[in-house]
Amino acid sequence: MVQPDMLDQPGRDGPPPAAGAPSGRAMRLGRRFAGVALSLVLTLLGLLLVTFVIGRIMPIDPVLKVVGERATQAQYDAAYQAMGLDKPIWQQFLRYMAEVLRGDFGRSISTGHAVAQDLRRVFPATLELATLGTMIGVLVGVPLGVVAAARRGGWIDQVARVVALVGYSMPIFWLGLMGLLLFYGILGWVGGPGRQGIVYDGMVPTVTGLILVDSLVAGDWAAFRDAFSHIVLPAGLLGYFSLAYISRMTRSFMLEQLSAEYVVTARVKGLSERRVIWGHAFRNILVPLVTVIALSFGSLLEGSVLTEIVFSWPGIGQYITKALLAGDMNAVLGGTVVVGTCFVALNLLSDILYRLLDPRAT
Amino acid sequence: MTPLLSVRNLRVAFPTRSGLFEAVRGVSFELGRERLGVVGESGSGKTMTGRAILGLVRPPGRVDADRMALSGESILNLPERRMRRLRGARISMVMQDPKFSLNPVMTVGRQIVEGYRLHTGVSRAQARDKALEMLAAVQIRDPERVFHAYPHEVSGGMGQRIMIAMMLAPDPEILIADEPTSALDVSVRNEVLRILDRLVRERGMGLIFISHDLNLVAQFCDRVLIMYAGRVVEELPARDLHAARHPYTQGLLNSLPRLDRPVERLAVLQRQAGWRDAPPEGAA
Amino acid sequence: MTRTTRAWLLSDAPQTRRQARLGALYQGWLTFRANRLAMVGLAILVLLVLVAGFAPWIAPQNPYAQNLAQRLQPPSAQHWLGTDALGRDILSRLIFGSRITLFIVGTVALIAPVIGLFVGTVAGFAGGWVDQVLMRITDIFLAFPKLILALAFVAALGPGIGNAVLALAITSWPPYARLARAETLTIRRADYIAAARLQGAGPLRLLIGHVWPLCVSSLIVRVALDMAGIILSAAGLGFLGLGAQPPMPEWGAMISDGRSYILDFWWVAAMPGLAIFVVSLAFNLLGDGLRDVLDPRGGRE
Amino acid sequence: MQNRFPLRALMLASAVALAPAGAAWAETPADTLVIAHQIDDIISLDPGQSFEFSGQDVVRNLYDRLVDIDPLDLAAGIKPSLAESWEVSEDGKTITLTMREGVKFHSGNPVRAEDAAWSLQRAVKLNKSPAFILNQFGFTAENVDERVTFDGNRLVLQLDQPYAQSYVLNCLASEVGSVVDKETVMAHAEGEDFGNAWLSTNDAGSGPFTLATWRPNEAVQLTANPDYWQGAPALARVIVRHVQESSAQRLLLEQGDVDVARNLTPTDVEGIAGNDRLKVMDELRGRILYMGLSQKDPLLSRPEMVEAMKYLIDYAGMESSFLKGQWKVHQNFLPEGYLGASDENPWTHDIEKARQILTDAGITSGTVRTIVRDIREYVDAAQTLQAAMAQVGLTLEIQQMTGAQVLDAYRARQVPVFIGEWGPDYADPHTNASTFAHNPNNADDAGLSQLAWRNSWAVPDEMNRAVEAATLEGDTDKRVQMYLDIQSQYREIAPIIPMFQKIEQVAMQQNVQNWTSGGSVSSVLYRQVTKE
Repeated sequence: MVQPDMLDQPGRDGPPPAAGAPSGRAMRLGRRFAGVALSLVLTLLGLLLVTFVIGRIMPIDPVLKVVGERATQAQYDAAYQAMGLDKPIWQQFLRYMAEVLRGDFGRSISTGHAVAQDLRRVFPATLELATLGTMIGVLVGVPLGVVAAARRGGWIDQVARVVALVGYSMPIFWLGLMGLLLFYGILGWVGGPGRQGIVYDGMVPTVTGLILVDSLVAGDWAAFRDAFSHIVLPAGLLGYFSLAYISRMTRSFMLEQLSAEYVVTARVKGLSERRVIWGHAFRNILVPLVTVIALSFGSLLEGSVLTEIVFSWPGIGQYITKALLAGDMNAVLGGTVVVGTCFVALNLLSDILYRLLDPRAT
Repeated sequence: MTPLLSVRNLRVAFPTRSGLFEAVRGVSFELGRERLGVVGESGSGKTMTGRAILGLVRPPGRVDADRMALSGESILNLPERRMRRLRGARISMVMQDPKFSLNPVMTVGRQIVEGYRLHTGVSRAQARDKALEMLAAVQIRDPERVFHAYPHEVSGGMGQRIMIAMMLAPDPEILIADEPTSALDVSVRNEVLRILDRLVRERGMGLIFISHDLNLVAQFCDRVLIMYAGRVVEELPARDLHAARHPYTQGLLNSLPRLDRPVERLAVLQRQAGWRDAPPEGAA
Repeated sequence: MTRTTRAWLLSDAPQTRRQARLGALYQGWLTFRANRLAMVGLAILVLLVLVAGFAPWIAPQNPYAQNLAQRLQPPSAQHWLGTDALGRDILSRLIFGSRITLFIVGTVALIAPVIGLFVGTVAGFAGGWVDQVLMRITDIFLAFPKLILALAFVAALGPGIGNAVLALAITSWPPYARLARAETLTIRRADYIAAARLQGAGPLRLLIGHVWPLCVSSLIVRVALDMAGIILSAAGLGFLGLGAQPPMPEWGAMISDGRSYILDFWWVAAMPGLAIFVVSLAFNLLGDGLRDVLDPRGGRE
Repeated sequence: MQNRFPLRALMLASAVALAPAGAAWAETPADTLVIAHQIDDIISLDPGQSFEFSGQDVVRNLYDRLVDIDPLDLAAGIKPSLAESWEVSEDGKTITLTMREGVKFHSGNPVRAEDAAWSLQRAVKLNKSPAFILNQFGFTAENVDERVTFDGNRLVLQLDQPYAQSYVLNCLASEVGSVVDKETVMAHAEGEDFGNAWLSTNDAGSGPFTLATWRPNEAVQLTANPDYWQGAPALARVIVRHVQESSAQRLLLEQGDVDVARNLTPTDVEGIAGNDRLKVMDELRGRILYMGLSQKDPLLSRPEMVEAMKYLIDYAGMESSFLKGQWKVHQNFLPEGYLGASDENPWTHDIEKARQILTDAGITSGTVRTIVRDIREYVDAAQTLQAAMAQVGLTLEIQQMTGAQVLDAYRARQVPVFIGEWGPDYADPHTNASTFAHNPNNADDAGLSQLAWRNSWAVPDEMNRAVEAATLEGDTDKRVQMYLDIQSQYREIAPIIPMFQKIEQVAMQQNVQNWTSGGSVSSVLYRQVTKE
């Protein structure tokens, strides 16, 4: 990350380059982003192609799902042709691409709905869960990691280590069921499986698909409280897992920075330890930290299938898994495109944040 | 007159798996308004001596001394809160490489202002004026611009001058310069040294100049301490360096190439285990 | 170990390369040993290997012997950890299951990092379009929902523990490739690589002789930390019915079996859950300790 | 099982310490029935397409059929519904149904004979899964317009054979016989799909409920039709929520967040036994758990092997353990509750007898493979069999796969030992006879879908003919005897071994009354359910 010194001409001062060549920087940025965009498009295309090929070589027959177990061979053949499966793969792929470009993901054979419609329903469910989970992971994990690094070897560090390792090592479905039993079944502190209580089902008009947001938009506090009581347990669980990861990474980044010379400089200046850690060292880990958070958020956006099953959460993980097991490739492709796009968008976002947060980036 | 800094029998030790590692083992010296050179190989304890004075030895390292006083006031193992008030305000330090010792994600200006405001409590605008004044004082021609620049946008020489400006802004009494020029290009070294020298003289400060470069120290300092294995093996005025008596100092001198006295082969520095324990010569 | 050997190992002026290398290893071991948690992890794993090795002699009962009349028995003197839905002894199943766990962990640990190392170092070392192509492929795999990819592979290859492990390996290499590439990029311009190149070493030789050994340590750390995740992923596949085939006592499948009884017969799922937890924890503790030894960025002050 | 560790008690104790307030018991709204159920199998709510258990549960409540079966009063047999009356011509080939007057669809359109005729024509032309039920009477896409006609308020069906009246009406009582609103559906038709895409997610019926929402894998909501011709349903809303896990369903039920839980495992049913706010209703369903032995397999095709397998299955052991309360031993292909079902269960778990049979035949070792769907009961059954076979020197290799994959292999006749369920398609015995005991062409390329064909079993001509003849027998008593005979012979020779019949254990709050899951012949009915 060491940049060539622009001013390394001995004994002479010159203007710092940032102010000196704005148009050059803009152009570089522009070109760089074009490059990033291109590679993103390529990644997505590749993703689609791989998914498509997987779908075609997989020994799950989508036709059966359509025609059912009792179908005669004639019915089967008719459906096979109607689905275009008799054409060569590359033709099928081109046809599919053309439809996707028109915004048409086709119809899911495992739900009978348009894939786009399904995704508008299941993705917000996952997004809501993943966002809240990541928020918990960041709000708890980052301070925990920073403090653990600052007090390396101290009891907070040990506790943080154990908390994180337990988080890494717990089977999520076990923890989920136990949490449900305790907090819902026995204590009654939280809502049960599902996104909403039955009474509130369909009561809040859908705007974003995020029930927490929608109920606020509608000004329905009761619905908000209900939705919150349902999401808090699964989100807490996912939050715990991302906390484990984020706190470990934060600690490792902080340790690296705390041994840097500029930290000594800051101490020499007489700054308080808090200021040294948060004002100096922490600002330097923001870039890798953002990347880590983005990665962890991205993995939650894939949808945690097991959490979704345990909590009857109608999210994208369950949707794609179910579709895959039924050979419902339109749904799998659509879901993969959404997840892949998120991943790619998060990549792009962390790239942009990197440029904003690190003055050394060009 | 009380010396600015008085250190007696300073010891710094770190517990390691193979026992206690003593980085500094009974260093004593006094510093007035002068330029004191501390010379030694790497690992001789000179850097640790500087950090111990600033109270920057992190646990599990331990600092111990018979006496460590700043203008007569003991500063040995002060509580962190009180030590922070001294640091930067009365004792300061310039380190080796500005590339690492300046925070890469903060503008130069903010870094200077931060320390200055902390100790003086002046307004933002006043601190800014002071920072610009200091930047000018270290002969930066366009202080306004550099004020807003990030460390990676300035050269090494300029970086070190910024470091000096930053450290001198709150007017400390003592400056510890830990190898301040060894990471710099030879061509800018002298300039940085000149600036440092001038500022220290003008302000009547005490300077502890830590270096491995005997010649440089000889030219630049008033007095020299030679350290080996955590001890001061010899102390003498810089102009008498050529007359050093301790074999280690002589060895150091002989292993330097000299234009006026070329030799076929440079002498290899010989070390003797006995030096580790011998009391420092010249120490009364 | 005698005093002199110790001194020889700890000498700060090693006389031979071998002494230097062994000394470094010993230093590492000392650092590692000082980490009490890491030692606990190591001890657990050694125990796991022993249990797996001597399973038939340790297991109190036949792990496959059913007894429908004795199903869902709580832990007792006869069945220390209780019995499952078909009346099989859970402890014996766990003991035999340790072999499968070791198999999963061992296979994935052998395959994924090696693929990653190869892809990453070649990409980083070759640069240019090779780098571009390999990294795009890596990105595609990274962007793919992991469980979905594993599911697809298992579906394509057919269910079974071998295929499940293979699928896990195939889906978990991209992070290693990223890591190896990053390491390679920092090593690539190092002076000693230039020196080796000047001595006439070809690219393959540079890669194998100079780049790989330097990437390995950080990969090992990463693998140890990932092992827990791999056990849990395998368990997840088992949970979805795509892992080990019955009646194999694979721990994940055992949890999956037990989940229908979780409210009344908690031990059926809890015991294998505990086993997975302990072993995962052991790997994590070990990985943490290894990081302190091998990875300078972990921050040794 | 009495001395099991009191985990819940422990957790409860710690919970009480944590929260003195304790948990409040929720209650669902009085006018709403809330059901926890696995409904992720629904792929369409179009009666011309829907063929999944949960889909039919919905369709049955949205639509009316021409004739109907009341699961709460099975003895009454076929009852009039949208058709007030019907008569059969002398030659038995023409059935004329007279439509009820004054019934309206949810859209407000009147229900006409034209709608009824169009509904049947549509189902045949759509040619989706359930079309075969109508195809049995000789209706094809080409001729259905002539064979199914209407005249005023009368619907005329012209059959290709003089089928038993009960057979035809039983088929019309199934979901594919639902009468849909022609005008409404045609308004949403796209191309040649007869409105299938639209009707998959919407309703155009005249039934007691209208569809409020269907969110796949999430929930189905039904709203009562206040103008229903047989009287408005007792409850205003029915919400079926998809809950995958039995434990989650149980927790919801125990907390009072749902009224009914339909997929509790035997242990969870046992677990709520002591809860006096809840009750469990057992209802015999039509599904049969059976084992098919492929006659392609050299070992399984030996009659002694088939015979021995019948004694290796631990019927009683399974019935009293992991199938407890939810499956009962039933060794005939016609489920109890069907016309002509036999209740003879001659086989028991008898390892020695099996060993004897095998030894006499010289079989002392061998390996066979089973591909089994990843459903707990099937896998456990397979493992139990595996253990029993091991005792007589036989090895059973178990391969666990997803439903789609197993079905794929089964259809390709590649499953040596199949363990799975069969659910009847309509309320007539022919539904099972035609698949278990009928195989007109045992060639690999015949492309049939019968279970007998899938197990490569060449059904003897005699049995094929008996099955066909039973559909034409007008005298019900004689028909019963014919089926009893077929089943008796089937037990002797068939390599397909029916083992258990499903009992649905529905757990519900005490105040839920008049629940029915549809018995062995039908689907769930919500109209008469009340909450007190």
